[in-house]
Amino acid sequence: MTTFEPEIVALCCNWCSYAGADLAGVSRIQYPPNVRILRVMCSGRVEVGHIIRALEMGADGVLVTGCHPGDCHYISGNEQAEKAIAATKEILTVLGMEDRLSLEWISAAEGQRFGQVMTDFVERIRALGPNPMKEAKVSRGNPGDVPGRLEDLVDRTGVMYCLECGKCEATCPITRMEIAYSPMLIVEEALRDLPEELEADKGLWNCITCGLCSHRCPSGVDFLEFVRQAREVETSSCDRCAHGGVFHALAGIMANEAVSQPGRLDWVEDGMEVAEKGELLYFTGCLPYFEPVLWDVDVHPAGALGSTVRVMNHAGIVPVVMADERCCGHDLVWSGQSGTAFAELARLNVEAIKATGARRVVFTCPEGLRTFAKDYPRVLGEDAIDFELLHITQLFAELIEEGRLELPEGTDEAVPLTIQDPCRLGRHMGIVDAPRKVLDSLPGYELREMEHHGLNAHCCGTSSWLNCGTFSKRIQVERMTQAEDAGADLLVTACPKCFSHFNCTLNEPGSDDTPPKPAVEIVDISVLLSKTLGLEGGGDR
Amino acid sequence: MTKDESVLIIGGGIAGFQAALDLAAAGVQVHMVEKSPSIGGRMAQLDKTFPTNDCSICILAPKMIETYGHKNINVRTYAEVQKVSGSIGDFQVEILQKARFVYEDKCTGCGACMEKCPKKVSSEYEMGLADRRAIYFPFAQAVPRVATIDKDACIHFKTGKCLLCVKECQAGAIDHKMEDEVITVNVGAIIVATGFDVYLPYEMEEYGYGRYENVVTAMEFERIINAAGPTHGHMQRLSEDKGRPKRLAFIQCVGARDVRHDRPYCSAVCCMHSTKEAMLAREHHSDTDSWIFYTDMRAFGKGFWEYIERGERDYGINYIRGKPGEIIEDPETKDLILYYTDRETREVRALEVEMVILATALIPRADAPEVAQILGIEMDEYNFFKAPNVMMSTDTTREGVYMAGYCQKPMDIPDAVAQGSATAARAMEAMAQNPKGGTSQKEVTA
Amino acid sequence: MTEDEWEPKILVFCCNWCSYAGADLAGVARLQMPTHFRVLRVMCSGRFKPEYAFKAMEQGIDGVFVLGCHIGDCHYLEGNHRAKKRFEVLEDMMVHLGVEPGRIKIDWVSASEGVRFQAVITEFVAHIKELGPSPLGGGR
Amino acid sequence: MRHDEEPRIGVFVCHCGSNIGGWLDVPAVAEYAGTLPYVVHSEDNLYTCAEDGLAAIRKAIKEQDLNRVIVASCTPRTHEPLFQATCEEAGLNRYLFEFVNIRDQCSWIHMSEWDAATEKAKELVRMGVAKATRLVPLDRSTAPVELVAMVLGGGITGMTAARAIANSGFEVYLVERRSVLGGLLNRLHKIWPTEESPRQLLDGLEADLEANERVHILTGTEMVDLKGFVGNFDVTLMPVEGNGDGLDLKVGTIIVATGADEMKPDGLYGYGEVEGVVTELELETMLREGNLPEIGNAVFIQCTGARGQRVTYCSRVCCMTGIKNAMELRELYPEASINVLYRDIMAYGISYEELYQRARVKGVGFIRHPKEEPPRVETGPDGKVRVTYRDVILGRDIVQDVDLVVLSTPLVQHEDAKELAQMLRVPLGQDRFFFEAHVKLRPIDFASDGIFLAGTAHGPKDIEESIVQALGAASRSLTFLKAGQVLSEPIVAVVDEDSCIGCGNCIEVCPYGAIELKEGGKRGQVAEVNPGLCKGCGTCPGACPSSSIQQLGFTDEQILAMITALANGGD
Repeated sequence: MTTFEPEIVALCCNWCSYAGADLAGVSRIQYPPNVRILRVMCSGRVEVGHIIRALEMGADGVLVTGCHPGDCHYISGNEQAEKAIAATKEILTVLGMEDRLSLEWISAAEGQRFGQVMTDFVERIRALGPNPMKEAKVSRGNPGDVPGRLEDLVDRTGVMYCLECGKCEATCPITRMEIAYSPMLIVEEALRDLPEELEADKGLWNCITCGLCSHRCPSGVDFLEFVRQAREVETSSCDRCAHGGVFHALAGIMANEAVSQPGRLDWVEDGMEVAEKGELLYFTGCLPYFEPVLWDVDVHPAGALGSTVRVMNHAGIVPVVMADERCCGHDLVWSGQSGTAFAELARLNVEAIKATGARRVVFTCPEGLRTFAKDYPRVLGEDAIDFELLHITQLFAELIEEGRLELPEGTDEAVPLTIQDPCRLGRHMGIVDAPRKVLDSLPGYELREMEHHGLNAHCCGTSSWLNCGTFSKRIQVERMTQAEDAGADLLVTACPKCFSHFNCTLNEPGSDDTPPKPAVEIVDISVLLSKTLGLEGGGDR
Repeated sequence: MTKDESVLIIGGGIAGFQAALDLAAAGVQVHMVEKSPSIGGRMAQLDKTFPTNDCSICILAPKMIETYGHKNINVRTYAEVQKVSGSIGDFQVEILQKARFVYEDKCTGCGACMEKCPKKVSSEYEMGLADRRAIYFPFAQAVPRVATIDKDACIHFKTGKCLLCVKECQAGAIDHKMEDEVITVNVGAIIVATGFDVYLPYEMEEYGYGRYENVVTAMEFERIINAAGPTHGHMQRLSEDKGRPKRLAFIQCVGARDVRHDRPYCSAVCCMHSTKEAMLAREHHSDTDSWIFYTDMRAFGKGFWEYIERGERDYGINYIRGKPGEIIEDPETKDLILYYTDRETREVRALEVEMVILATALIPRADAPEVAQILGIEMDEYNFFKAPNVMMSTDTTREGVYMAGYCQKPMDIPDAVAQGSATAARAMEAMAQNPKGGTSQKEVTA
Repeated sequence: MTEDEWEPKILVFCCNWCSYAGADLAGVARLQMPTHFRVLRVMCSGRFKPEYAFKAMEQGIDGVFVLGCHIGDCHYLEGNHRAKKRFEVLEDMMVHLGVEPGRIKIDWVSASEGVRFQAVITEFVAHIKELGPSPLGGGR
Repeated sequence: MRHDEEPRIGVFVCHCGSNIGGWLDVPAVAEYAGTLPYVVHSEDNLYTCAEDGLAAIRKAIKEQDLNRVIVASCTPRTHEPLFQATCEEAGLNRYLFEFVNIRDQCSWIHMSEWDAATEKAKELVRMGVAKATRLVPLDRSTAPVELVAMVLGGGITGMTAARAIANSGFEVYLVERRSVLGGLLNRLHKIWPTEESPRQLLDGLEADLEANERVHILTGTEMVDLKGFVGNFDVTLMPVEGNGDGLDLKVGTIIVATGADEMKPDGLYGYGEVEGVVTELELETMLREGNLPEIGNAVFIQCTGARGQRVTYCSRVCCMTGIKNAMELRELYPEASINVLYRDIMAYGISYEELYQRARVKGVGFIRHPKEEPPRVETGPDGKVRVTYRDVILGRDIVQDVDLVVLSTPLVQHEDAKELAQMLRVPLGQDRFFFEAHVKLRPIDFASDGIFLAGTAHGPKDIEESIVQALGAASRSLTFLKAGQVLSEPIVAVVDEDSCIGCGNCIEVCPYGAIELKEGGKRGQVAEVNPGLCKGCGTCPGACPSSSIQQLGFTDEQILAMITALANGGD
């Protein structure tokens, strides 16, 4: 048996701890050679994503060091670092890896302390044993099974049918904000066989794959497949990922069978009834990871988890929830990073579901639903999914129709609300009626449709954690303004991503010059239903 | 020349007229069967025709009257073919003469009955933009000018009461007890010329047809600018304001060249009719501006490209290559905002107009499958009647049955007229080669 | 009638097959032109007789224009040749009577020349306007 | 006879929807008509030509005892037969009808001059009334039709037309200038969409023609003279080469199917200057003969010379020709890059759109350029052709060195078409193609009876469309051949023997030899018109010094009455 030599990444701030490391060197202070120092100007620079990605890549431990509280060269960077590390710890707790991360304060004068901290951390990690990711057999990146020739891509996705009518350009919500992107242009680059231009074209990465252009394209060009595959041809990096690529890294981690998630079900509260086996399974997706990842934008979509279970319980359903549920892999699919990881995620999830005996799988997140319905069969075979897939709104609609949810009497004054059709639910899956059935049956509310709704809905502006930018924000503001124009007080979402992106924009601190935000409140459909049923205990969120 | 040559023509539109008049002039007996109460077909609904801007009804009406009045042509309106047996040279055809509840020989066409009729229904001829009564002429220039009672709408057939029309009719022409009749004719050849329907793009939500009042189809616009139309030729909007639209946008290929709606084909006439309509709008009011949004400007016929250039030069039509992504209505003004890409700057632009005219696909008649079944002929995947030999496009898959006009494939009026004549030639050839009752290729001398 | 109010009155003979058809085509094409002319349809420009011009002008018509098929295109083989020959004689006589050149004119417009019809008519009307009332008109 | 009675004229003024009524005051014209001498009835109608308008005419004739009818509406060229027939139905001789054109020649050409147009319409009606007052009833006569047809042009169109006529039981002469039948198809490689060789199509047709004894094929022959009218044409044919004997034929109808040529684009896109630049037909010849060079890449340039470059029109078939040949090259050289540079792809209808889609699937590239930025072609390095063109979507120029540039040029009328047109007395259009009687409703007729038009002589069209027109023209011919007789218009010349001086001037000017001198009259000789030969041009009255010869329907009296009405009425 070979001895385990941990690999440690130490992120050191320039002014205190990196100087401390130098001092340690000058002072010839000995510490284990397992540490690789990565200098940043301030510990505040360290993001959740950096740490998760380091662990995904097989680092056995990550040590973040900064100036002592009150000493930060940049006044309060280390306070930020403290929050980020706390959030990261939350994520790592779910993964059972919280001990592999540590935050320490080391001043420029503390050469001795630097050596000690390093030695202690190395030993601590040595005791923990190797990061299960070290032996990872799968990885995300450019998948081997996608031929790299644009010509093949053109053939596979039918883009040669493009007649250059320009309807896609005139339809695309991004083109309307930002001329840098044109669906027709990226198709032309592929048709003319110009891979370098396609790769360099920001458009390929700006596309939010909302599918509105495909929906309207008279030539039947499958832009969604084209963009998905073109991204896989063109890249394997995650440079353009939002939030430091943390979700993509998490997907990479979860693709490895050896990784378990001991904290996966920590969200289950007392009084909620869940099971390990049963007829109906609730696939929670990445919701348990949302809160810590989005700590910095003050967005809290995870309430949907509890609300969903409460409503199910209220209807007499005890859902299966899986402790070893994996990321669905959606974000890898749409960022050109399927690698071998995606197929593995699919396999693990489907096997785990089959082990529960579930015949119906319910999703809060339309991305998960779409991925199971359309992308798993691609990698697992057409018959791999032999259980029913449904969106939570479909289940709710069914329960309401069957009279299994008793809704209270309505009041005279109805609160006007409107619904955001998530692109993955509406155009990708063709589900537009279910959320409306739910909302129509809610007493005290009145549904007012936005101009763009159903299959013509505008997207929330970001997808696959890939293209957060100015146009995303503008799309979000415009979409919320449309809701306001429709006379709605509430904008109901049926997707945790839509919920997060809208709230993110609403929560931006901005400045005095920032135009006023649309006056709508974003509410998750499960939470709204749960509240209406009186199941939320009067608490916030 | 054999004196007993006769031909059945199904469809009383321009293609059918041409076939009928050629055959009749050549001494052939023609039975023309038209489903609706009047002959005339689609051309009777058009305002003008491209590329000459000839008035459509003006050039059509003489043909209608000549056809109806010709001694060798027996026109049956409000009738349908319901069974065909036999073979080339000797077909037996059963025609269902639907009861029109008005005697053709007694009705003077005075129209008094329809002034009194209390029941209003949407007029097919006016593309639903106006009402007609339960007893009606489909349009003012109808041939024959004989009233017809729409049984489905007539109050008497529902309640047994009313009969106001009977009271009003001085000619005593109305009889609610009339019954359908079946007539059998023998013919040597059959020509089918049943024309087309207009695709109504309700499902293409992005263009708001059916949702926005001022988004209309080209055929509706033809009626709106027609002097005999529902607005008496005043170009006006369908929204409550009834305002005169000064800015018009035309969108080409709506539901055509569109695989998403299973219609990849090009309707062949729309680039031209949109240009025509934009010209006519300018002629109605010289301060009208038009934009035509297209994919390929298909001005391929004789004098067509010159027509487009005239549209641009003399009528100030703005031709914009690019399909709008969507239309949004301003709920206050009922104006319409189109989003399209400007080809020069490659920016998405918004254009505000007061009316949008959709050049929607022209499609086979809804009852084409039934007609095909009755005639024993095949259709293509879109329900156009099929020519087994592409180089003989007037021939169907059944010997002795020929076809002309839009029921076969997209084409314009002159092509339909040429096909009308061509089917007449094929029918004459067929009858010469297969004299009635003959099974062999017997010679017929002139 | 004062000079200001004078509007010319012009008679145009058109042959049925070419120039009358060309005139129709101009109409169908909505080619706009002055209103001062009146078309008199004859089957062939060969039907035109010089007497008609005299008769017209003596009664106050200000200009006479004969339009036929282009030379070589005559539906009746050579009616337009005849017309042209007669016209040359007529022109000579008119000169003797003091009628300005161009007040009577012969030209050719084919069935496909709507634009040409518009052009020759517009030009002819303008020319007559320039010449003023016919000297044969007897002060109409 | 009723014409001897005092005229009772009815005037019907048509709004023609808004075609007339929108541009001048129709009710005012009708009211004015009512004030004219002998007018006892006047009314205005929305559409006088529609059934209700015609009913109004019939009713007025009966109730008002009209003996003259005037319709002021559109043009006699399309509507006169209709109104004449209506008068006949009501018991009035059809020649007691007079037409006044206030639409094509008034409302439509004076759209911004309401008052002047109204005034003009009134005057035109006044002239019409003046003539109508002097109308007399006339009778039509019939003449037999020579039961033989002649087809000029032995391409696919002419061959198809000839077969249809022969199959229907009539003799037909198929006259072709070249030594072989088949026309332009002889020069094609494959025809779409059957992808068969044009020979297959032609061979079947030729076999049918040769097997039919009613078909007389005259190749290497051309028409040198034509006389006569519908039903009785006298044709003189001569061999093109040598001094062989001519052939005189009598035929009843004629079909013009003389086809078209491919434009040679000298000076465009390096044609004739740069090696490796060819036309579509030249490429088809290379394909047919199998002597194409190795091709790594090629560019097709659509609309070469068309749509404003040399000719004004779109030639309808060149897009499909280019696409067909581009696909052929892709098939022969699967690795080759084949790009089609176009302005608009004219893939109209079903099968062409399908072909266009197929070409895209096969990997043919399509690059659109605006009219203002045509491609540039020059001699490139290594014996290649350098093509520079704009890709509007990429927004930049692309420079490509290619092995072959194929120019899609329009079909154009034959150089010598004018001669034929003059011989036939039929017009050519501005685009130099034969000009049909009516663009919409008479696409294969000429204004002259008995002569018909089919195929690319009428304008660019594909094989299938040419065949349709060929069959159509056959049908139009058959209307005369099967009827066996034609009705002749009675607007012929008549002689007043009392005043005829027998000078013979009329005989000299008559192009038809319809007038002869016979014994009689005051000078011993008088002119006599053979109404069967007279075609009604009215040239003879102009030559008559004693005004003794008149043209019925266009008498001096009638014409002078119109002139007087114009000059003196009203003001």
